[in-house]
Amino acid sequence: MKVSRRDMLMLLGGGAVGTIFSPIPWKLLRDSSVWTQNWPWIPVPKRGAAATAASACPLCPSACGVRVRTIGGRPVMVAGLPDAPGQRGALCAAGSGVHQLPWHPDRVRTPLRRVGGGSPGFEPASLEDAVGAIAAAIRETQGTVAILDGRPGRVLGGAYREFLSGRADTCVLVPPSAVRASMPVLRKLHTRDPGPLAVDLDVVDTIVGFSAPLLDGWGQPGLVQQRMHEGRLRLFQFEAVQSRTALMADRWIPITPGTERAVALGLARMLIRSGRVSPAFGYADFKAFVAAYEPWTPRRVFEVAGVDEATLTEVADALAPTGRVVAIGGGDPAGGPLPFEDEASIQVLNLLLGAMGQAVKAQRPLADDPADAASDRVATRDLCDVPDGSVGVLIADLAMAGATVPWPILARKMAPQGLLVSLTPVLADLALHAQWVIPTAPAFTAAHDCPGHPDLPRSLRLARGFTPAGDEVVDPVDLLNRLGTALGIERQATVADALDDMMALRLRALHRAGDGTVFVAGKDPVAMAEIDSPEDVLSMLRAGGCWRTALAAAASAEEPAVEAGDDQTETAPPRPAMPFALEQVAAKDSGGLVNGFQMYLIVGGGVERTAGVARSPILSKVDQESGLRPFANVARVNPATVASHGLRPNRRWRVSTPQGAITMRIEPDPTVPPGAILAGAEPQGALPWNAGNPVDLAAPDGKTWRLLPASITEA
Amino acid sequence: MFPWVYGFEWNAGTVIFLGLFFTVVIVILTTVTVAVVRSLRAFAQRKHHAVGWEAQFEDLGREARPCRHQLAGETDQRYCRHGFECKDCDFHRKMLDVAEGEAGDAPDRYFHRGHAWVRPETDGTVTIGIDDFGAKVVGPRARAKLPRIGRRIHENGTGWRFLLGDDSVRVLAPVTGEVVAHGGRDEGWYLRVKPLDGPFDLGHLLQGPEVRPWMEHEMARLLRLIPKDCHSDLTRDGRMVDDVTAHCSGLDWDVVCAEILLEP
Amino acid sequence: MSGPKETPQGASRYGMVIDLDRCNGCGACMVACAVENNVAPAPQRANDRNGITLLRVFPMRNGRDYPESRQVFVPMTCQQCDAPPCESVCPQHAVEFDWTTGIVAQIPVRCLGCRYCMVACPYHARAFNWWDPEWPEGMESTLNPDISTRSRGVAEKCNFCHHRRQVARERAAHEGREVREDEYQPACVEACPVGAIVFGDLNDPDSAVAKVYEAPDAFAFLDKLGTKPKIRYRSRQEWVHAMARQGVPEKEVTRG
Amino acid sequence: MDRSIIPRGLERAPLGKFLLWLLPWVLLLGFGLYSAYLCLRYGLHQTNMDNRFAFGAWIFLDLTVIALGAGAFFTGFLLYILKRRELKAVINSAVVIGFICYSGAVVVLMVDVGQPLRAWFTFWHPNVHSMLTEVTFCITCYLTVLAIEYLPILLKNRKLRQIPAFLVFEFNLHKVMYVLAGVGTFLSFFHQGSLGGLYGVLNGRPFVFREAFGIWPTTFFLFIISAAAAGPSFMLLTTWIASKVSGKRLVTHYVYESLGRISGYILSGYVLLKTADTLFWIRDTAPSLGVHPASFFANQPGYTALHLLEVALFGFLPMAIFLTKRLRARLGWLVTAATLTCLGIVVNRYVLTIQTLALPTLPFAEVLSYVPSWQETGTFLMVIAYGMLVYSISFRYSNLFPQERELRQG
Repeated sequence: MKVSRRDMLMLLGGGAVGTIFSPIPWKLLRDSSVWTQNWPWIPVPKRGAAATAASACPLCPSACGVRVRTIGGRPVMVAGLPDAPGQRGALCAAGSGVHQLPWHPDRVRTPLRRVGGGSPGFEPASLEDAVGAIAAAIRETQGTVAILDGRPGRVLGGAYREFLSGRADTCVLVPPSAVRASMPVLRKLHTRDPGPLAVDLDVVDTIVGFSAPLLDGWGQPGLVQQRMHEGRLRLFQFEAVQSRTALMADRWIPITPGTERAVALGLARMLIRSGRVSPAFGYADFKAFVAAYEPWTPRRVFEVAGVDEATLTEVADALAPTGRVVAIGGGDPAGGPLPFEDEASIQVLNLLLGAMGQAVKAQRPLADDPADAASDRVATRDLCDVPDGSVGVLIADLAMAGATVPWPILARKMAPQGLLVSLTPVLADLALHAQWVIPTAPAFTAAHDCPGHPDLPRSLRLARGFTPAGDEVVDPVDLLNRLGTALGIERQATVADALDDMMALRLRALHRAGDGTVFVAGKDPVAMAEIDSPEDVLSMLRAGGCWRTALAAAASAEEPAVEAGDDQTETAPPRPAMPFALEQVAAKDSGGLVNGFQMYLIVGGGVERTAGVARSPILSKVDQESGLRPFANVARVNPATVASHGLRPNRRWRVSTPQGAITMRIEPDPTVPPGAILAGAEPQGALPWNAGNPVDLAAPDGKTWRLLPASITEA
Repeated sequence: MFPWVYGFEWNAGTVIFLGLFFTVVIVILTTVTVAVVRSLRAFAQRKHHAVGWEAQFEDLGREARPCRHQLAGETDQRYCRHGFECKDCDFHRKMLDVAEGEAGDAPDRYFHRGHAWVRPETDGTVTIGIDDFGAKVVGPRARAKLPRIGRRIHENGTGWRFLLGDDSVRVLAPVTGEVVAHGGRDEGWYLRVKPLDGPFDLGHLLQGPEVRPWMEHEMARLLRLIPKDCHSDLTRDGRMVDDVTAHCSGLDWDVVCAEILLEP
Repeated sequence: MSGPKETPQGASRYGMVIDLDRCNGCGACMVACAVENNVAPAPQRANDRNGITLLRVFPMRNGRDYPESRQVFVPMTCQQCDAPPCESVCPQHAVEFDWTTGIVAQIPVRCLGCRYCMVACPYHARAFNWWDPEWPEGMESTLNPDISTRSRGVAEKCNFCHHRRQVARERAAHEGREVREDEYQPACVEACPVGAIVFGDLNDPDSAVAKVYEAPDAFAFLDKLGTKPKIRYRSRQEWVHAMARQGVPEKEVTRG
Repeated sequence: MDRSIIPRGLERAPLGKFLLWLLPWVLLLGFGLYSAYLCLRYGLHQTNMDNRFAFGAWIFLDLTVIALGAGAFFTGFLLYILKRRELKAVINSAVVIGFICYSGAVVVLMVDVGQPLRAWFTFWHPNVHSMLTEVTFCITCYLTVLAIEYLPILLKNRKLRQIPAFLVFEFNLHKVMYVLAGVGTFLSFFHQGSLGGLYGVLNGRPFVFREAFGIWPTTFFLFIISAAAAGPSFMLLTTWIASKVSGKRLVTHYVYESLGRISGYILSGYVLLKTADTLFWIRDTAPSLGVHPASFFANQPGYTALHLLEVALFGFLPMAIFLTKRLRARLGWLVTAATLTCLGIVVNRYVLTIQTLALPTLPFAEVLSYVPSWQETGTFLMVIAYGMLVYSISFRYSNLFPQERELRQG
């Protein structure tokens, strides 16, 4: 048979028509529809039995209670624990993603050794090599051997001290912002150290905030804001930037950047001159005290800080010295602490207002708490107070710090050939500068204790482990044990072999002391003294309970002032002399720009920025996909300044400070004072969007980085 | 889309919208189907050559299709609209009625307006060749590609093709029939064609007094295709040269042949 | 075609009231929303214009200069309109208005990604999956099994955590009772640390949301457009109301 | 050599020169295909569109080319339905341009949607209240019609016509073409209208929302009229450009004049209606949505004024030229006016697509701007390159302008 062209055409045409009426195209359509709805590379959520567990958020010292929804034991959601004391169910953005941290893209899976010179590179190494190298460095160093504990108060902190106690010239370092914030300065204002102090937010009815991030990182923001809404708390906020706290405050008084001290001194002078000083405030040499404050006239305050007399008077009038008023300085977890002089000036207000013993009370230390082990043998020091170039070996554990420590500050403390070891679950931030990186357990993998905020009444929660941490994680106690063996240090009896055992020890100590109350959601609080055994305490804490000391219950306005130590009670004795350094504080002028710099760089961003290395990538929803938080590489500038300096937003600009420069994008923001630049701090390299790190630019004093002189030029 | 698809709802909007849509789809499909069916039918009825010619006839310029009655001087300027099929033409029938009785002897040759001549032979076959004018336009350089013996040619379909280089042009077949013999260049390119059913109807071909005016008409058409400065080269000794296109530089064989041999 | 519709008279009509005087812009609702709804972390190039934020907190400023400048934070999500402009424009019924709850839902597996709904939405409350969703290795084990993940190329939006309602209803049905108000709360409401968001059934006069829905300081954004949003906002600050009534945008932002 | 497929009697440039002319367009097409591949393979983050600018350059391109391609439906309508015989001179070209515009738009739409494989869902689950459903159905049907209309032009090619089947099919198709022209007119009419309705129905976008007239907003009708006005102008312009590029006379001046006159008449109606519509919008529509119309112009006066420029510079001026007999006699004036008319369409579609999205609706949102990414631009250019290639090849191998041969001989 001969096939003609016509036959071919008929065949093709017939085939085309026939195909339409065959199942083939319809099947293809159906399959394509099913296929496009189930792309193989889009993950399908796993199913499993649903349950809810209570735990604690380990990210920052607020240690919020969390309710964790689990599916087949895997945590899928974290929310605030309702009715939790101090927090009232609130949880910040960073806490809402904490369960994702075990899968952080920068997770460290093996000990890493630094290689190469210039750009930081790491190679995997064995734990034995790490122990050997660190032990050798400890043996050979001429400098101090120190452990930087980002979250003091954990049992692990006790283990650190125990380890260091076997050797001369050692100390435990604490990061500047976490502890030096407020209360420690108040302690220094006393002739005799009254011991750890805490603010009792439950009795406070007025707060005078000096740039304190009360709703954004300090203490318990949820509690503060909810009490404000209930009308039980008034807030006066002196701050240069119209921050979250300033916006929500009953009264926001804008000040010139960096002039908190001037305002505090001016306010103090007003209180003194009008005689509205707490009777508990009794200095022998009151005249000298008054003289020191005399230069801070309203006129001078206005010149320095820009706060006029009427406003200052108004605030002063609102502050009756009832003892329920507290002045809080603190600092931004991202932007670091205020300078010491500012803190001192602010804390004097607390003395004048009679806050001591009422709004501010002493904490009761627990004698045999393993968290406090060897505290008499090993000094605990603020990182900034250590002499430059003195630290020979530094083991840094900043995973749960909830605050930023700029590398330049750490760098200047290290001896020239010093060894930095980083204990971290994630390779980011300071770990990038370390010689050795030891992988530790990320949040939600291992159970551990979560002590509360150091400026608030002592509390303790337990963070549970949900996801197996994996073999690659090194228990810090195990590392210390191996180091001890390598160094031939005799082990102390109190040091347990693992964190779990240490926690049991701690609970035993708490139970023995019988102090405080345990709160469990949905149940009546139980006094520790009424609980039968430490195991019961453990199970209550595991159920999401929170142990808290009984500060609030013991306090009342009529009580004598300072309660220091366990048994000594002072009934407002006249102080023998002016508190130390107050002359200098009062005499030193405030603020002022360095020559050549016409602007201020204000570093801030709140705790959500700094949870940093331990921050879930889902936080990118807030950081990257909304402009809610200041970025490291974005300079927020007042629109008037943008116009007057010709800062075109679509260009890149170079912000210079005495410490160095960084390239930034400009974003007009009317909440920033003219002449200032607001930028965020964020850990280096933790997440892909981190373009730079302005906290590399520590202030010239090497102690603060909240406010830097700056100038801006086109990049 | 259909009532059995999940989520379908009977409501006014859906009925109107989809009603319109399906109407449009049906109209489009019907239209295309009509065209396809008509084409298939044309093939089935072996009318495809006629249809093909009809399609091409539209594209011929008016000058290329003068009415035979105009050529015979019987009417004013008039153009053919029936694909030279005079039997379909009312005007032709009318003219025949007028001229009845004047019919003379059957002529020796008949001419198709595509320059093929037809000579009836005694055995009922016809011989088909290209006329002198056509041959001179095509020229001696061109080669003809004649159909094989036994193939059929169709009236107004392709009789045979002339090839020159890459170009080719076809000679319109004046009649339908089966090729029984053909002759090559030496014999002057001819086909012997046997009728298929019944004797040939040659009524659509030019004959007798129509031929000469038609030739003049064709000469005029040719001259319009040729640049003026070349006109004088076309004749030698009062006779047209053998290869027209070769005598004028820049003259396109393909274009000239196609115009004269009625291939659009 | 997209004219105002009848107010749904279904069994329930869920609505929300957000107190702008309380919101401090912490962003916890955004994170909780993303976690609950299996939204992937932002790809490296994502920004505030192309990211998937089913709920996004916008700062709204009074347009005055420091120190008179004031801002409130406006959590902006799908306003769950009773006359949703996005529903009628979707060419293939991928947007569904549930007459029994008043919830406007997006069916991602039916969406072909034409983005017409996003153009139609005056609240800019819809997001498009410009990227394939990608989780760091292992993190997919934290996905919520009550809601499926979406692929790239489809639009999505808030549906008041509708799956939570399903779960609560199943549980209640199992126990033979009605759903309690506190059992069905969207993730953002649950996450708000300052209790700025109130959510519930507007048809239930005893619900917390019904009590404040008609409060004198409550208002809806763009209510003149006839969209009838079921999310209302509250503020005691007069300038907030003025802005909401007739705000004039301030400036151009170039990003490309 | 390709002479054997070039229509007889038409003079075309040597093949080498032609290929050289095609080369840049082929390169551009290659670049465009690569851009489109990137978008399809990796997702639409390759573009600079975002959640606020959910429609970008591509939708602008679609709306524009479809309006300009209206020459196809409108010329067909005038020729087959209203029997304007002189337009036979451009009908083939009009069909090719229509086909290019519609197929180009469909190709870009397939890249534009996030899930092209689900495109048929619109047919499967159509929401008949959506303008986009109308658009989808019309564009699909009309593209089919255009493809069928394009077929005879292809089949009549010198080489293809030697196959009897093609010639016969072409003949029979041609016989029923008036039906397709009618259907095409209906579809294109609705398609233009529904593209206008696409924006006009958006009650969430006060800048474009228009009161409904029947079930369609006024933009529905304005789009049809503006496309009908621009179609002949674009035909005029493309014919003139083809004539300039090829160096041939393609149509008589009468055809140019006729196209211009038709454009002018329709344009005058459009200018009138558009003005009335704008005034009504300023007075009634916008205020009823709680927006003072001036607020749209408060931000960037220069930018938003384009909106008014469209009527004055690109509407009234070309209309005046087209309707002045003395100016119409000059090809230069006709081409100027046609260019202005086409630019008017571009501006109108730009205002509607890009400006609408740039303007925020929420009081705290910002006016945005948007610059297409190179992948987006590449895909955009792909359509232009594709159009140039198809038109160039069609022009070379098909008889797009039946008058060309006569004009050459005469």
